[in-house]
Amino acid sequence: MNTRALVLAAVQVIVMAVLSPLLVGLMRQVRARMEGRAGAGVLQPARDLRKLFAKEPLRAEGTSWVMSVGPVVLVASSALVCVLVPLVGTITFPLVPDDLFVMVSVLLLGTVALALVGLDAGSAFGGMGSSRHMTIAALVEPTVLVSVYALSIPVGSSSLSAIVHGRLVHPSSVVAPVSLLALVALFVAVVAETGRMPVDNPSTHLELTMIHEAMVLESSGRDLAWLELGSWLRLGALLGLVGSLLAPWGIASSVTPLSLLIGVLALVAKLVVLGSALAAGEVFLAKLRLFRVPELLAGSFVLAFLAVTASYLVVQA
Amino acid sequence: MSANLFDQLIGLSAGVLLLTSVLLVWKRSLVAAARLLAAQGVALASLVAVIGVFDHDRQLVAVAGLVLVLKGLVLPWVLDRSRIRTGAVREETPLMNTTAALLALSLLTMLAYLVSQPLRVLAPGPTTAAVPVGISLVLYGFLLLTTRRHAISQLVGFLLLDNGIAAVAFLTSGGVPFVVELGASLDVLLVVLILRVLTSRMTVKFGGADLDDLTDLRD
Amino acid sequence: MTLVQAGLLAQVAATCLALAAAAVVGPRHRARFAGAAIVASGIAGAVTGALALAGGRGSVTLPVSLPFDPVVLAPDRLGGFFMIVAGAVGAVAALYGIGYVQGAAASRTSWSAMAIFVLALQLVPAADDAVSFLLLWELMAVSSTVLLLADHARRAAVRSAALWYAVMTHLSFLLLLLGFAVLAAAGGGTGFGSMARVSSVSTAASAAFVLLILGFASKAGIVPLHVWLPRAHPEAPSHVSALMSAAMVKMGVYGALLVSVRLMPGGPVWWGLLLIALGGVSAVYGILQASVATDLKRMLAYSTSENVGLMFLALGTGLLLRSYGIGGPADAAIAACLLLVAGHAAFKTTLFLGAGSILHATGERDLDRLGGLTARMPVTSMAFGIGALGAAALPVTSGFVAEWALLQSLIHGANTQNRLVSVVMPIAVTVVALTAGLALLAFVKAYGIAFLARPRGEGAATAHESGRAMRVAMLTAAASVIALGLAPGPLLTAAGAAAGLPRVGPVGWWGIDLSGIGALLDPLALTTMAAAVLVPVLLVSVRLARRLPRRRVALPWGGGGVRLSPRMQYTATSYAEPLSRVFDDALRPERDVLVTHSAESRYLVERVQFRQYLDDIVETTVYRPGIALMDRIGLAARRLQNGSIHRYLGYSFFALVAILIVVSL
Amino acid sequence: MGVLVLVPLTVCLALAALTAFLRTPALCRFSGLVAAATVLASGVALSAAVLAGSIPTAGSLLRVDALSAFMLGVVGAVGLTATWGGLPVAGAPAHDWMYSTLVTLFLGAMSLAVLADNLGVLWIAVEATTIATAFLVGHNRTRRSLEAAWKYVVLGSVGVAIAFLGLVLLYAATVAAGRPTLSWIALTQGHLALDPSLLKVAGALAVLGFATKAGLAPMHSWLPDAHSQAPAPVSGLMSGVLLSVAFYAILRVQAVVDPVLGAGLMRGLLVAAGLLSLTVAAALIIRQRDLKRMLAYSSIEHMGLLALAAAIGGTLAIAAALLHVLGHGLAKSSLFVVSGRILAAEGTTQIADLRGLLTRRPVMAVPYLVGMAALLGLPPFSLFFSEVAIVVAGFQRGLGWAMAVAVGLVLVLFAGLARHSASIALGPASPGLAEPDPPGRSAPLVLALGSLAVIGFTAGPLPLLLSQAAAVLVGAR
Repeated sequence: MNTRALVLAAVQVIVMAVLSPLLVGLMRQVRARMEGRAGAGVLQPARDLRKLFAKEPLRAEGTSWVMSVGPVVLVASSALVCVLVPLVGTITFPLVPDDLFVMVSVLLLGTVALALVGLDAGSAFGGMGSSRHMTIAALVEPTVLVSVYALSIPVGSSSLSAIVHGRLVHPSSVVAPVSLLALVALFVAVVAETGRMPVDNPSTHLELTMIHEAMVLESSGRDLAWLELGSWLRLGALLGLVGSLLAPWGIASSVTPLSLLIGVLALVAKLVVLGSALAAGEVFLAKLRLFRVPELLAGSFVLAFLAVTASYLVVQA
Repeated sequence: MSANLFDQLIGLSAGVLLLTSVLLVWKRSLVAAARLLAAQGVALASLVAVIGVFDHDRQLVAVAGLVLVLKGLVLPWVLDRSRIRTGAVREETPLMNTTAALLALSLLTMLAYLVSQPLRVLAPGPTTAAVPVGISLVLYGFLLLTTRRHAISQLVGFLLLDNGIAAVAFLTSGGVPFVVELGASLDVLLVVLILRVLTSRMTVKFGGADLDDLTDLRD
Repeated sequence: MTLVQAGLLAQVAATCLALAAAAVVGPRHRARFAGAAIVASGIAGAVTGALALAGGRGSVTLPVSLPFDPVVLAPDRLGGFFMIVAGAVGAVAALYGIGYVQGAAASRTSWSAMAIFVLALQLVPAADDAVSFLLLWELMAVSSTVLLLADHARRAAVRSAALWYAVMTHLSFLLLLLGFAVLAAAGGGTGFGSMARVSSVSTAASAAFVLLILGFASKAGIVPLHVWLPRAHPEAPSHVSALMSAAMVKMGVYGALLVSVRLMPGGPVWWGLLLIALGGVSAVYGILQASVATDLKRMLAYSTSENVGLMFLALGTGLLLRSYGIGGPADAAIAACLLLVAGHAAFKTTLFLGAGSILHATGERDLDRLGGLTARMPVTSMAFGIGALGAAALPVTSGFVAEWALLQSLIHGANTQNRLVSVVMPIAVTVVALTAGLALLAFVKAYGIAFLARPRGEGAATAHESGRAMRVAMLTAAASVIALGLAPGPLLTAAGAAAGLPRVGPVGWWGIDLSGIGALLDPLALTTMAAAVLVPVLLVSVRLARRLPRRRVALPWGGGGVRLSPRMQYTATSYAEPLSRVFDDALRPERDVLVTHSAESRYLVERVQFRQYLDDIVETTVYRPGIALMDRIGLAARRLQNGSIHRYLGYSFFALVAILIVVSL
Repeated sequence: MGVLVLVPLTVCLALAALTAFLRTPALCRFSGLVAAATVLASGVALSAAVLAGSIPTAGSLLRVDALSAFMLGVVGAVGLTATWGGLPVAGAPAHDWMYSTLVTLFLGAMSLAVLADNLGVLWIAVEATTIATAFLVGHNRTRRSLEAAWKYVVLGSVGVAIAFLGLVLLYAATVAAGRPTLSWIALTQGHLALDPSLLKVAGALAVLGFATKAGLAPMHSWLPDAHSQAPAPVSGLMSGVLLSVAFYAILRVQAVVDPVLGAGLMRGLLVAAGLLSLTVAAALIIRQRDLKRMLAYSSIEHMGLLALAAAIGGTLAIAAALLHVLGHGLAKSSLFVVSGRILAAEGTTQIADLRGLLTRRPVMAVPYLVGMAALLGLPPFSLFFSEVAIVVAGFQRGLGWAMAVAVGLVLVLFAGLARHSASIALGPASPGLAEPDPPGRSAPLVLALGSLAVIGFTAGPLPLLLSQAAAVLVGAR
């Protein structure tokens, strides 16, 4: 366990903990403005969090420990993802590869926790949300794995930081058709995984269309706060990952205050750009029927798979 | 006895054997069947006797006597008794009509000649030349067994088949060892007696000896 | 007498003890004595396996009355590995059985069969020649059939399951018999030693390979030979299901390894492809069926066929890569196969034992009638939860480590100039990924529906925690799941020794290092890291909790505070409904919706009834027609024996004439 | 030594005569049992003698080599199982004198068949079994049993007559070779210059004839009827040993023919017969409705396997065949005894009418299931080993394709038998309580099935006897 990695990890977690509420706030704000509303301001999510932490959590009848443990697991897993993914820098722990598969399965741990929370109260909506959530997660996983796999081929390693570093060294590979295909696929996957339009409408209040919201219906107080924070962290981390893959520049490959600062600023920039882009996109999209979502995912999967095969042809050519 | 005469006698009795058996297939009367079998038995006995005399083989002559008694008298008599018990007079409707049966005979005879070819090349001579007759008797007997509906005609078929085997035995090698010959004939006798008992039981139980009634046991 | 010999004999002795106990001891204490003896034999088996794995040698020769080549038991390293698995599972299952069995399953017969079953499981990997292998293989099959039949008098399902099982397992035996016979003919002996001399590229070798692999596949529950599995596992007593699924099915995998690694290494390329195809298909098919199944044990059975599929896929990958001389990834793949074996043994035992406790406590197997068991059965709930984590391959469990290794080997194996490999590997990755995703859904469903929310039936409402023996057994199994997940290093070392893989080994704190492909993982480190990020979260929670110590219980907010009746909850069926829609073509479920309109107006609906039947399409499209055909043949054949003596004489006459013609030509 | 050879024959004859004339209940009850015991004892004694290296003979007609000794032991063992298991319940009326006489004669005839050195005598003995069993098959005097008896006698004796024709031609061949004889030892060891083309016809006919008695398709037709109608012990005897004795005759003939003609002819005949038998058995067991007929068809199956083993040849296959004969004899006779008890208790052997025996009548169902397991070739029973050995040897000696076909058919048979047995034994206990079974009745079954379970493993003299018996034939090749 070298200290540089530790420092970097700490920085990433803290930065993301701070940034992710702001990121969500930003996205909501952008949406509001584009829809002609005033919006609640970028800080609103942070305020919500504070409020929720202060509130008393209620426990629905017949719920179990899952109700209170699940949220913690979710937020912890998201935080762990923030550690593993190269956001600010690309220094890794020797024994724990910031491995694509490790990252994904840690992510899924959170997913599962969320799904169980949804089921625990035994309300119809919770079950519905949980079922849909898991279905999508199950269908997304191949896309995620295969697309990052495609990106991993040029560097010959499934370590994310290795991939990012490799792209930093060979900028040409960023705009290579292969990597573009893979990135598009990955982006769709991220959208689905984090429950954004067109897969899920984060700001809906019609239960029947909910996925994420339906699962957290029964939570309140700090439980809800953890759930929200956890899912925001995921969003941030995944967007950040896309960002570092799409534009690896500025990411720190050594731990000096300066490089870290640059890394953080670069990260902020990427998140701002990607976040507003995503929000802007959502304005123009309508939510898909749940049973059309698989088509979308299948499409993205095909892209990823093409990316893989293509990259072999490229390698061999 | 001169070889010439021997040839003729052998040929004669073999001819009688063949003729009687063809008649057995031809005629459907069960009354006649018994007589024909008796005649065939006599012919067989004479065949054995001739061979015995020619070879100066006393034992064989004795066997000839045995054959005469058994196949010429006892078995036909048993057959007739049981026929009377069943009260049948003729095979009503064989599965294979007479014409077809006779045609089949010719084919079977050819087969018999084909089969006994090796014997005839092995030890050329009047007796081996007559072996095909014996084999055709066997085949005729089998044909009767397969195509006749009445219990008695199956008995006839069995006896015919048995005569055939005996004929082959004597023609090829002057008969199998005496013990075997004795045992074999005893077995045949017993089988025939058993069949007779069964026939009579059948007539009691089924009121007839038509084998088409025997189809309870099936899958 | 070497230690291994002593171990082999010890197992036999313990089994005899168990048989004696089963026969002599009265019903009140039978379970305790017989069970204890079986536990002993299981432990003996595991120890013997460990000795053999460590390189210990020793053999026992069976006296047989036919002039075969010597019939010998002599475990090698690979066999030792599987002996450990079988012995451990056997011990745990027997321990569980002490508390579990009741009624017919507690009879003399069942306990004796159990003893023999466990013994056979432990000795199959010890066989050193075809005859003893087949002998033990059949003993295994027979005893398990007897166990499966325990409840035949009460449930017709048991009878049909046993019949399916018996026939399929005999099919597997006959295929093995043919395969080994081919090898014995080619190698000039039934000893594995002489079989190993057969050149792997000969036609005989390929024929034997196909026969043997099919035989082992049908034991391992590989699609399309899996049909017995979803019938037998649910109907057997649960500790037997655990044995079957965690140990017996593995013997199929052992066989595959035996054939492709020990007897005929370096076969042609298509051997690997065959294994990959078989494995991939049954992985996806199995997990699909599992994720839509509503019978808990049936779902576990299908997930078994998924996991075995992954094992075959891993092995196939190893063979494929080896045949192209891609050594490092090949080693990783085969190591992954063995990791999967051990990992699956651990968590599937846990799951089946947990399912058994549920059945024991509620009399229910149907998820749609379960629910809310966490409160009533905390221990079971914990154990099952851990098992489910393992089955979903989530960190840090045995399942996670194994699948990580598999994916690593796949990805690194693909880094080659070989077109075939670089086409196959991505497909394999996809298969594994899809499988993992669906497994996640399946087990969230299983755990969430069975243990969370409200009881959906009386059985679940009146459930109770199970007895001590059962709890201990379950916790042991669950602990092994975590242990293998946290410290897989030793296991990997064992796997490397078993299959002779130089390029794998431990690293860090019992972490695993696939040095052939430069990938390493230390779950303990990962866990500590998780703990580190967990600390602040917990601190915050605790501080807040101190301010508001106890949570107020309130009505659930089902979109407006309502008193939910259990019937308003999602059931297993509805949970999997979106998925079964997505894979409609693959699963072909039968749905019927009954709408009863009210008497006044057909625009008012009294009630709507939704039913969904899910048959195994392989069974309905392949096996049932086959059986029907055989039946028709059977009916037609009756005409052969229509009772007419003339026809019978005709047969003989025909034969006579035919033969005369033949000989005289 | 020679005396020992005569013991079984004389004892059987004497007992038969006594029973026939005195007709005391004790004789009627036990004569068969005593005869069987004697045969078994002398079989064991002769085996010991043979293993000690001596070749007991009596006159020029009887000669005991390892094969004969083994077969005599089989006759005795199976006979003991059948007669002992077939003893009427204590108190029930004993068998009538005729039954006992015929059973005793039957045993005597089979002993003669295996002890004979002269093929003619062998033939006479085989034919004598037909005569002895004819009335046993028809013993129940019902319409059906009468029908069965008729078919049995006609088909059986016609077939055996064909065999006699074959022997006659064989004798003719020896005559032509200048040393007229039917003595097996002379035929195999005497270096006679037999004419191949004639021997071909002779051997084919002899095998065809004995195959009728051995129940090999297509000459098997009498078998299901006779087995289903005969009293259970008799069915056990017929299916357990009579078939095997006829098969033994085939083995002897084969040993005469093969050295002259090479293995080709016999191999062709036996493979064809074996596969055909398996096919017929499989096809007719699938939808079988009667328990005893089902057992009969399974006998045809096992005879088919034996035929294949004979076709394969070689020490392993022949030893396996002999072990298979013993195993099948014990299992099948036990099963027929059980079926007889089931018939007595349930009043039917229709598979559809028998349900849930395991819960209702365990004393019958358990031995039934065990015997069936043995018959299906499951370990630890010896048939497992013999079947494995046959398949392995088949591949080693170039009959792999036949083995593959056979194994496929065996699977079908397994499915059919398992299905029927499950429907008979398993399931809930319908009302209709079992009356307690008198103690001791299961002793013979326990004995038979128990020994069946161990003989596969014995390291004792059995392996030696088997290999020597095989050597008798293989050496003759």
